[in-house]
Amino acid sequence: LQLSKLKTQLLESQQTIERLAAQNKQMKIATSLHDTVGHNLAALNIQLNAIKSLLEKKGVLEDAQISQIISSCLQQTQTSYESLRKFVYSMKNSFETKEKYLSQLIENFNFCNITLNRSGDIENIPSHVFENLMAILKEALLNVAKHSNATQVAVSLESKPAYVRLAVHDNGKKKGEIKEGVGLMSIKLRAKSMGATVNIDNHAGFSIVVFVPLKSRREDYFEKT
Amino acid sequence: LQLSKLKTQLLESQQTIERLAAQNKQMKIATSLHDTVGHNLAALNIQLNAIKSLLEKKGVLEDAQISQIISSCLQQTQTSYESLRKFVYSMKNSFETKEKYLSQLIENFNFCNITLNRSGDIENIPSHVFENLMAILKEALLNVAKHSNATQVAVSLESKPAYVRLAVHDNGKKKGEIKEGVGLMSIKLRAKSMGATVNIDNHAGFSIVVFVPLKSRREDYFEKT
Amino acid sequence: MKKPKVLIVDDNPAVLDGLKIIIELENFEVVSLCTNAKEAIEFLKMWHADVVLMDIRMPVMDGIEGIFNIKTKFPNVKVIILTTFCEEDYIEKSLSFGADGYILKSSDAKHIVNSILSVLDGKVVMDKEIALYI
Ligand SMILES: Nc1ncnc2c1ncn2[C@@H]1O[C@H](COP(=O)(O)OP(=O)(O)OP(=O)(O)O)[C@@H](O)[C@H]1O
Ligand SMILES: Nc1ncnc2c1ncn2[C@@H]1O[C@H](COP(=O)(O)OP(=O)(O)OP(=O)(O)O)[C@@H](O)[C@H]1O
Ligand SMILES: [K+]
Ligand SMILES: [Mg+2]
Ligand SMILES: [Mg+2]
Ligand SMILES: [Mg+2]
Repeated sequence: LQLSKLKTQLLESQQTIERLAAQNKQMKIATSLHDTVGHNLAALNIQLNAIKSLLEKKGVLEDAQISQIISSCLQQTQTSYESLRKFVYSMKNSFETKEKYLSQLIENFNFCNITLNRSGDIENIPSHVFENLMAILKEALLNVAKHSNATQVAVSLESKPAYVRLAVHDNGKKKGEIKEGVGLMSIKLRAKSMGATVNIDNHAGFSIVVFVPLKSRREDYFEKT
Repeated sequence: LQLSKLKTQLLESQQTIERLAAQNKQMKIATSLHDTVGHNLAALNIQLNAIKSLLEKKGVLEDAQISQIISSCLQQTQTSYESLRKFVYSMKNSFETKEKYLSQLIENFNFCNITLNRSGDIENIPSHVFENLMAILKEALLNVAKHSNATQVAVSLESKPAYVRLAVHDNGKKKGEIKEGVGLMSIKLRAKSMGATVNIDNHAGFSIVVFVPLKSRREDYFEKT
Repeated sequence: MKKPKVLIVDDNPAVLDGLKIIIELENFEVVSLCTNAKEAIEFLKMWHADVVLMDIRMPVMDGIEGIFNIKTKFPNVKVIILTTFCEEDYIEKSLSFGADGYILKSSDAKHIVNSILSVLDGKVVMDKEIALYI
């Protein structure tokens, strides 16, 4: 039974990673479209203006048909450029961001007071790391609601070039032996899968700290370009 | 405890709906980009060809500068058109389809043999209905793995203009009283939220049938256009 | 030889104007410019055209319904469909209606003109790219 629960969790996280990766890919595609087509349209605009000047010099632009068709080309180029700009803008806004995901998770927790401390750019956290940390955070918050009598829980997420650190700390007063269930087990498994360390401590409230060293951020630079 | 599980489920399904809606919006944005910029570029191509023919007739195209600049405009237009075409294709391919989601869910079930029978166009199922049905299907399959000794489970999903019908039927031999837990409760709640009926029967194996009447498909037509 | 009569149907005036110039320079007669298929059918009820160059997506009556009507009412008129990409659904539907040609709007002037000559010659013209879509 525990195994089936774990399997379900892993399946779902796999789907989330794939989704985030797909979004990332879509954003890249949209950006590169903007770069190529936008660039071309700008060049086209300049060249059409050049043709216009050249033909004017030659007196050919007096031909109403030619003059009109060139104006129309310029018009089409401008409209296309404008549409493309609007497209990239609304595309960017429609994407799921890591920030949005995290805020929603925090907002939806209403067992007790919750504070969120972020530092660094959360969007820079590699997708698979982020997805694992969010699953860990969910499990930790579930435990707060289930096992603690806390009135306050503090979540902090630090994104640095060399590491990411997640800490969840509640001010509950129940201290007993920790009998590891599926929750803590899956937290440890996820951490292990990222080469991260986990510290669990119940001396002052209950705290879980996950530290994820990032060997190289090179993939991330690639992700961004 | 049961309540908190239900809350989590509802939160997750809310996120899925939002995600599907966001994808829908993105697809609309991409399509409208194609409609405006794609058609503009096609028109631009024809006009540039017209300019070229006109100037040729007038003998102006013998001017190397003019001839070269027009070729370059044509080139830019073609390249832009090609990029846009590729973009729309990869966009379409990268979207999560309902079909893909369902197949993955079925594929990942490996407690016993599973068959899937679909009829009608699954993509036409309204997003919120689809999302509810998938959550119901997950819960039903979890129960098969948890409670039945089935060797075979048959899933069928019928999408008709007037209704959607999901049936999950296993050939397990355990018959006892059904003590409703969170699983069946959430199935019933979800069905109720869609104005659907649920039939649960354990006389020959275990079967769950959800019938969702669709009052009007008008919203769907709007969704598509 | 009598100038072949061409009817151009497209909802985009820039396309209409551009095609008119290209086609007239090639010694065809452009008999009329229409902005949807319904106008084209009304025109054909009264006047003759040898070839109709027609867009797919247009308001009031689109190109698909247009070919169906033209081919049933005026079987001797050749119809060439001018398309942009992403209209494969439309193209698929229209194949059975007997259009004489499918060419991309991103073609060059020469190709458009050659296609008109080919269909007048009784040939069917289909751009490679379009064949690939479907
Ligand atoms: N925030 C917390 N405050 C107090 N005790 C906690 C807290 N989080 C976990 N614990 C203790 O640690 C134990 C193990 O937690 P774990 O999440 O692994 O299992 P569980 O929550 O009991 O069950 P499961 O997560 O499998 O549904 C809990 O049973 C509880 O005693
Ligand atoms: N496929 C099945 N085969 C045999 N019995 C089933 C099947 N599905 C459900 N049941 C019976 O119906 C009961 C209620 O199911 P329900 O999903 O509501 O709760 P649960 O699975 O026991 O617990 P929960 O879903 O809350 O984790 C089960 O305990 C089981 O006895
Ligand atoms: K078109
Ligand atoms: Mg737990
Ligand atoms: Mg259950
Ligand atoms: Mg059109």
